[in-house]
Amino acid sequence: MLTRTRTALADTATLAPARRISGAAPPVARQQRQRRQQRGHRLAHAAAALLRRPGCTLALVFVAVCLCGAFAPGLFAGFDPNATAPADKLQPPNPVHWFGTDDLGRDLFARVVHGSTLSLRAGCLAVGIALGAGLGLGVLSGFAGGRVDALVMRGIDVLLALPGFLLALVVVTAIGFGTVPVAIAVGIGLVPGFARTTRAEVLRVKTLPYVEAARLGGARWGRIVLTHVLPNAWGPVAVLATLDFGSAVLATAGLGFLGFGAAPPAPEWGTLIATGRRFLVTAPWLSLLPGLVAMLLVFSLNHIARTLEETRR
Amino acid sequence: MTRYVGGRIAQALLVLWGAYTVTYAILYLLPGDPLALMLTASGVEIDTLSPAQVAQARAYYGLDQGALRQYFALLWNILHGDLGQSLSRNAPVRQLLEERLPQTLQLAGLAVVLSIVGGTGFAWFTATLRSPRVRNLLRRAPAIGFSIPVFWMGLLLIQLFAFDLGWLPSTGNAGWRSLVLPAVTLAIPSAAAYAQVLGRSFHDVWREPHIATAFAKGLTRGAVQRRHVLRNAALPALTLVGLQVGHTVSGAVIVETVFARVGIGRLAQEAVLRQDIPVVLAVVVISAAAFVVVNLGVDLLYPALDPRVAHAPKVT
Amino acid sequence: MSAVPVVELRELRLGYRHGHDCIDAVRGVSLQVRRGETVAIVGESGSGKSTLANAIVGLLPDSATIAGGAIVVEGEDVTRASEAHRRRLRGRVLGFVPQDPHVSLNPTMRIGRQVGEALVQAKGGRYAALDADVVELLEQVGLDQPALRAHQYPHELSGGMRQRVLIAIALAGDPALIIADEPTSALDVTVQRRILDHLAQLVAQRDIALLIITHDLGVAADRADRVLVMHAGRIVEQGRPQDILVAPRAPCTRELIAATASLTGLVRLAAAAGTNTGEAAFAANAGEAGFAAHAGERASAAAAGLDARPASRQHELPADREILRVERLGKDYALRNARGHAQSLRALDDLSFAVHAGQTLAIVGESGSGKSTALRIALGLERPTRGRVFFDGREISHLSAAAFRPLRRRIQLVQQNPFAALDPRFSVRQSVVEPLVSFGLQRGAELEASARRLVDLVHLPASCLERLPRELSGGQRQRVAIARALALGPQLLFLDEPVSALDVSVQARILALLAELQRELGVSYVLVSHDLSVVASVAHRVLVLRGGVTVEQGPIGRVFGQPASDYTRELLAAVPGARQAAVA
Amino acid sequence: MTHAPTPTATRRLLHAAACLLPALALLACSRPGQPDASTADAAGASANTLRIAFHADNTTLVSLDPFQVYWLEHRVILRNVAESLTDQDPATGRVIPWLAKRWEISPDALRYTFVLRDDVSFSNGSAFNAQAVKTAFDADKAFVAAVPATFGATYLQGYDHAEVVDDHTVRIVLARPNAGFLQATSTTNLAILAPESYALTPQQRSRGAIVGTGPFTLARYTPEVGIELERRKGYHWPSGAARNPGEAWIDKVAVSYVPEESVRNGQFVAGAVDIVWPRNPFTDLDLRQLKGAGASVHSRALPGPAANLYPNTAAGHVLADPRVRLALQKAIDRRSYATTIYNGDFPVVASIYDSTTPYFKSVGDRLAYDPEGAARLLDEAGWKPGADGLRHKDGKPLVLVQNVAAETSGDVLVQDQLRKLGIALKLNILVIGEMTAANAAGHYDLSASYMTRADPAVLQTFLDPRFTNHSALSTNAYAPDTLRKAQALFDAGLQATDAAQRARAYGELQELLIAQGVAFPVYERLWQAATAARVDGFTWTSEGFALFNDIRLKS
Repeated sequence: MLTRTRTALADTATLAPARRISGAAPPVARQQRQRRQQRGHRLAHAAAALLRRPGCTLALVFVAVCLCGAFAPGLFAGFDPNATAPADKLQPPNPVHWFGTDDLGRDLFARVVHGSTLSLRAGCLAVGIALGAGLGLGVLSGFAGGRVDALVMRGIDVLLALPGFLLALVVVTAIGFGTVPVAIAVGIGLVPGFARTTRAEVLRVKTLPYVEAARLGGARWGRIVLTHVLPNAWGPVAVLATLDFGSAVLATAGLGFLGFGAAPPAPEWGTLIATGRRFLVTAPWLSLLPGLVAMLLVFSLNHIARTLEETRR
Repeated sequence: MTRYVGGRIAQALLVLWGAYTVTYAILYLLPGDPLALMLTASGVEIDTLSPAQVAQARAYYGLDQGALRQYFALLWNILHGDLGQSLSRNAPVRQLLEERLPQTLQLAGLAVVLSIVGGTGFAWFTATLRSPRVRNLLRRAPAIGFSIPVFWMGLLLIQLFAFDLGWLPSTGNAGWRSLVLPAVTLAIPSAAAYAQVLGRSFHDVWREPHIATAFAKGLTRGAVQRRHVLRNAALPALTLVGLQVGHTVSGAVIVETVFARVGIGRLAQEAVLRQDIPVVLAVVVISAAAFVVVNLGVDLLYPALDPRVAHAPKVT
Repeated sequence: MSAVPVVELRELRLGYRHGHDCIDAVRGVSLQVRRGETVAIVGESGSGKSTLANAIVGLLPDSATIAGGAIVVEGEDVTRASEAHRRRLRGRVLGFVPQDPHVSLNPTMRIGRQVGEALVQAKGGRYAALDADVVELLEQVGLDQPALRAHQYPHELSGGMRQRVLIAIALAGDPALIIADEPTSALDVTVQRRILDHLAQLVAQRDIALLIITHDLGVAADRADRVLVMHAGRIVEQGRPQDILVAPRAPCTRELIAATASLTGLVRLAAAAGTNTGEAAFAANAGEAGFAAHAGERASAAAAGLDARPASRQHELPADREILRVERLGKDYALRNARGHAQSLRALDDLSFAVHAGQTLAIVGESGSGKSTALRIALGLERPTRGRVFFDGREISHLSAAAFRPLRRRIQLVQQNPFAALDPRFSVRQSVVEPLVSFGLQRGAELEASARRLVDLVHLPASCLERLPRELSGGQRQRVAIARALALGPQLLFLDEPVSALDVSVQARILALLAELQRELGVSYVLVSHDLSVVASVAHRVLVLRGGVTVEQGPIGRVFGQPASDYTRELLAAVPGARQAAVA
Repeated sequence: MTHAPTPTATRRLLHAAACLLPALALLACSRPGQPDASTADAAGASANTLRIAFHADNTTLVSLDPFQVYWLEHRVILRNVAESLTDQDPATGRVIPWLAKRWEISPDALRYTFVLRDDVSFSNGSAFNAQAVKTAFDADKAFVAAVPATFGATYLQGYDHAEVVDDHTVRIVLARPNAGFLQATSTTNLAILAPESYALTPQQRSRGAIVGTGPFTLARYTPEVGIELERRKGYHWPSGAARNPGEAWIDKVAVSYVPEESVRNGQFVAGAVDIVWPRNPFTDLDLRQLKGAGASVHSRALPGPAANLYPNTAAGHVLADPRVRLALQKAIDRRSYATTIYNGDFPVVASIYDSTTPYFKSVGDRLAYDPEGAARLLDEAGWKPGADGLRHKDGKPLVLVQNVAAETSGDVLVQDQLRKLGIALKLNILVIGEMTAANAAGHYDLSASYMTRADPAVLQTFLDPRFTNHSALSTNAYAPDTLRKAQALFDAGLQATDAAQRARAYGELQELLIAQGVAFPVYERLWQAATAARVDGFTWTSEGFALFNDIRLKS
């Protein structure tokens, strides 16, 4: 009886016990199709959940418009953002110039739309940097634990202790003005947030039973990180990325406001608000409209992030 | 308990020293020679001076030591309270800070109080609301708070309250009336953050099983909120207080520029432009110290609020 | 029995609103509970019993609406009463004991204040003797050193003690009726028995009505004067426990009884013990009772066709080859208490046992007995402080992780909580074949075939290969976990409380599957559990563990037939339903 | 915990929220209604206090030590606290007596003997005599030795020592001739402080520890916040340029720094400020707002070079080619600049100097806007227009680099004007330290600089390599032969004894520098102040400052 169990064990992998399986193994192609169908169904369901909420769709539409404006400004703005027309300077918003004109007669709406290219690119770059560094540090300290974890965490505390904006000022003056240096400076400021969120998620997922089961199933740590830990940890990180994209746009505008933005005549949002503030009493739309657009974009991003977080929880 | 406190203090000092080193490293990397800057400050280009004159001027401003020696010299002085001489302001950094720190402390202090009161009040009001629809609507309101660019908010408030309504002065340092608008501007993003975190933790704590036990005792909704929900919900918000210190200092840089208030925020911004290393270093070290102290306070306060954390013996 | 019932439900209909559609949880329930009477409502999860309890106390969530019928408390219709009116009833007339003691107390508030709060609410205001009353109440519910306990925080008390505090809170307002929702399901069996005894005694003293909500028919039968069985929102049967047990009318009641293996298996056990025919009788009968025919699952049809008596459970136990031997195992944990000086907690002391090929050893013990620690040491997840572990003759206790890796193909684990054992983002197919992929044994079509074979081995339809864990039931998920554990064809399988998180009916089918796999594949099991009924239906040998020390060990028939130690006897006695059956 | 609340409550809340939002937005864009109540209250005790709002304090060199200060706003204050040996007639530019009644200059222009007034005293009571003057000049010389780069050094060019002839006669001896020295003695930089002030450290003097003989004493100086002056009793020795012979009519002067234009104008409209005196001229919107509040606007071009751009003609740079320089001269539309950036009646710059500089000669015809001429010159120079709207030569686009500290509307307008002709002006924003380093290393094509002094010789201090130790700006601005001709004309102007000779020399100099494209004037540096209706007697001094003791505040 003993030998029978040994052999039964050894070749179960290949033996197709006649009793249970009916017919030859179905073609792999049908399997693939079924799998895609399943995934498609699930995505559609998730998207429907998101779109059912009115606020969220409005926010999604606004962000989409801004993104289009950023990548194809020509579509929205008829005027050349840098063409000065001293004759019709400082006109209030009117049907021709939707946002009015600035002190050199340039069309403010065109400048805001072209400005969105700079702001969104800065936002993407900043979040990219923060995501890369933060994720790396988070996974390292989450998995390494012990002394490495303490060291990384103290490093993160140092970055948090430094006033983010002042740090950005110092970095920008170190590597020069313009959107890319500003994005790098802002990105550095966002790293602690990502590192801490990722570390918390890694610590949470690392102790879950299915990771222990995978470990017992012979998976090496590398494979566990890629297949189990990161896919399950991306939820809160994605929410934070959306939020931080908004704060990156604001920080870039802040630096632009203080005069560290892109080289003239680039219409960066912070610079627009800064140059407009001289005319706050006489031509308030110069400062207030670009600020309003920035706020709406960041608020929409926040709204989407919160809804994303709710549907995941 | 003392071992825990001692450990935390040691870590705090380590973080403070780290902040000092990182700032000095970045500041030292700034291209452009501070002396050239100093000479332009007094209206003459560096290239018009003979080498002897240049060396003489460099010694006058204390820039002749090597970077590393200057690092330890500055560190040694800071430990002794001497923050060095401002390169561009003809005054010891200590005196500059003593002049300006009260302004910023007033501003930051009022802003922190406003943000905590505002944030908690809003979250509390939203939590006690009965109808779920209105509650959902208001739960998103804090997000507006931190979507608004701080400088834009400042300009909007000046336009509204200083020019249109004329209730408050738009700039200046005189008296509490000039403090109101800047403090509100600085407080809005922090208040929004508190409101959001507190709102979410209220929402979570309301669904905890022990709340059902409290209701089963026959308590009113308000009593449950006060005695059970608030304390448990306050814990996540407490850690946020520590983080907000950094934001307050950063915010001060912008708010002091918009409202033309003389404070260490604006001092730091101009010092960065002037590459006035001692001043920037002093401001960063002070704000890092504030961050470290506040966080230490939060760390030590946490066990008092949450008994579970009171260094219970952990099974290794 | 007073004239007016404390609580009366008349054709009560309740529903939950999700967006537009409304799911009705209770479809027309009528019942009465009078003072001094103990009534039990039994039903599986989702039968609406908890909704009913919450409706009576008025703790329904916002999304719930009362569709029809009436709730009458002490003769007064409160269905549409104002919140203020309902609130005055809570605590004074209706006491409520919540489900899980571990999370039902405010973690940041001292015990004394939480009980005092209930007293203040009932008495209408603070009064001088408040603290004395709190201590007195804590003593009544059976807490030792009540004065000290009053100053402690919930996390400093054991589960049992916290349940007693909740009972004290319910009793504070001297209510007419106490509703206990699954009062002890989260506790160990022995603790459960002591608490229910105490509760019954208090209820009798104060002539209070008691309404117990439970999923365990045994508990209901033991404690209640009247039992109501609920299924899908309706009361399908009600009556005295003995009538229902002996002659169940409703089909789902019969299924509930059959599924409660503890009830039938141990009924025979007690009888055998009574007549002293010893282990042989037990071995013969227990196996058969465990797998009575069940409706539904394809597996059970296969099981019916099975030889009722598992081959390997013949009378004489063959002296088989030892697959696993553990010698004088010990484990100490060094920990630092509040004042900082070192202390060591002895989790395991001098544990020795052996597992024979193709057989099942069960390790039984209550929480804190060290059974999980033993399992983790045998699996190589933790190092023992003393003692050695041999697998197939080779010592494995001090192997490095890398050295242990090849052995993973021969030793595997099935975890306790099916809801967390599978990666939520992996499809069933990916989860099942992951061990094969991790060792790089198979790829492509061969891997595909293995997936289908393993899924079929655990009687799951091939169609569920593409489904995600959240789309499966608890039982199905545990089957996937078992399939994964068998992917590498292990010789030894550790089962850590394999069925404790499942419904009673589902438990039986999983145990049947495990037994069938053992017969078919000859794989040995080490089962760790606190539930004697589960052990009785699967194990060949059993080891009783208490506080890290081996109380008793031997073939199941002897240990359960003639328990050598008092502790084992106490464990056996504490199993719900055993006492009632003895009386019947 | 029970059924949902009544629908009406929710609807009422939503309605309230709905109408709040538009109200907020409306308010944000509404016209300015009531005034802005500023910190200093409008009426009451400060009726006889003159309140001035400047644009900002100097954060680079925080100082009120007359010898070091170059910041215009501070020189206005110092003019009324510390006085100089001589003064300058604002109309003619002639040097007139002040603390020195009369003076003789030796034929070799090396010895200047001043006869001092004997009725003057410092505000701390100590006597004003020859010894005090010698102490002042020697202290200034010592400071230049310590800090060679200080601003006052240019005025003290050539000073050797001073001799006390008698109690009220002092002789100043120069080591080498300096035609501008007499005019220098009229500036605030060579003002005479009490000996006690020179006993203090330069840092203390910078913080405001200065005692002068002026009509006001410095009561308090809080950097970046404000300055307060108080009337000095018994003052009766003003210069010839002043109208009020005796004590000032106003009690106090309160200066505040308000960087925000909109806020500063708002404070003026609210009556919280008497004089709004920004560094940049008013735009027509500002003028409309201020005049609407009853302001009278005073403007005066600041003597010295106009707001010019100086080229880098070194080899390898685009502007080495004279044709490109001339094309650039024609490509800038100075009239559009004046009317767009500032206001309708803003003067158009007509030479390298501002119109108020002594010996100014208009060369406006060479500065006329002539885009076609510029295009023709560029074509001749080989810069052909390319597809991207820019001109190219041997594959390289025509790019001019200008390092700037911050973006200004004026720079951007010029940038766009040049873009219309295919020239790309790259405005490179740099930190000031970096900008100085970049300019010193010659990494620029155009560089802006200016200085204020009511003497044409001021141009030498940054355009004549001999005076500027070969600073990059001075050497790069000239083609070799133009440099020789210019230096000859500079020397002629410096050593000429009579006015006609100086006028001819500086006239030719201006023609040469504009014709050769050594400087590209952009706009006349006008300094404008708006005074409230109650302010009477505001007049400009030669250097563009104001005498506070001539001002009277109507009640």
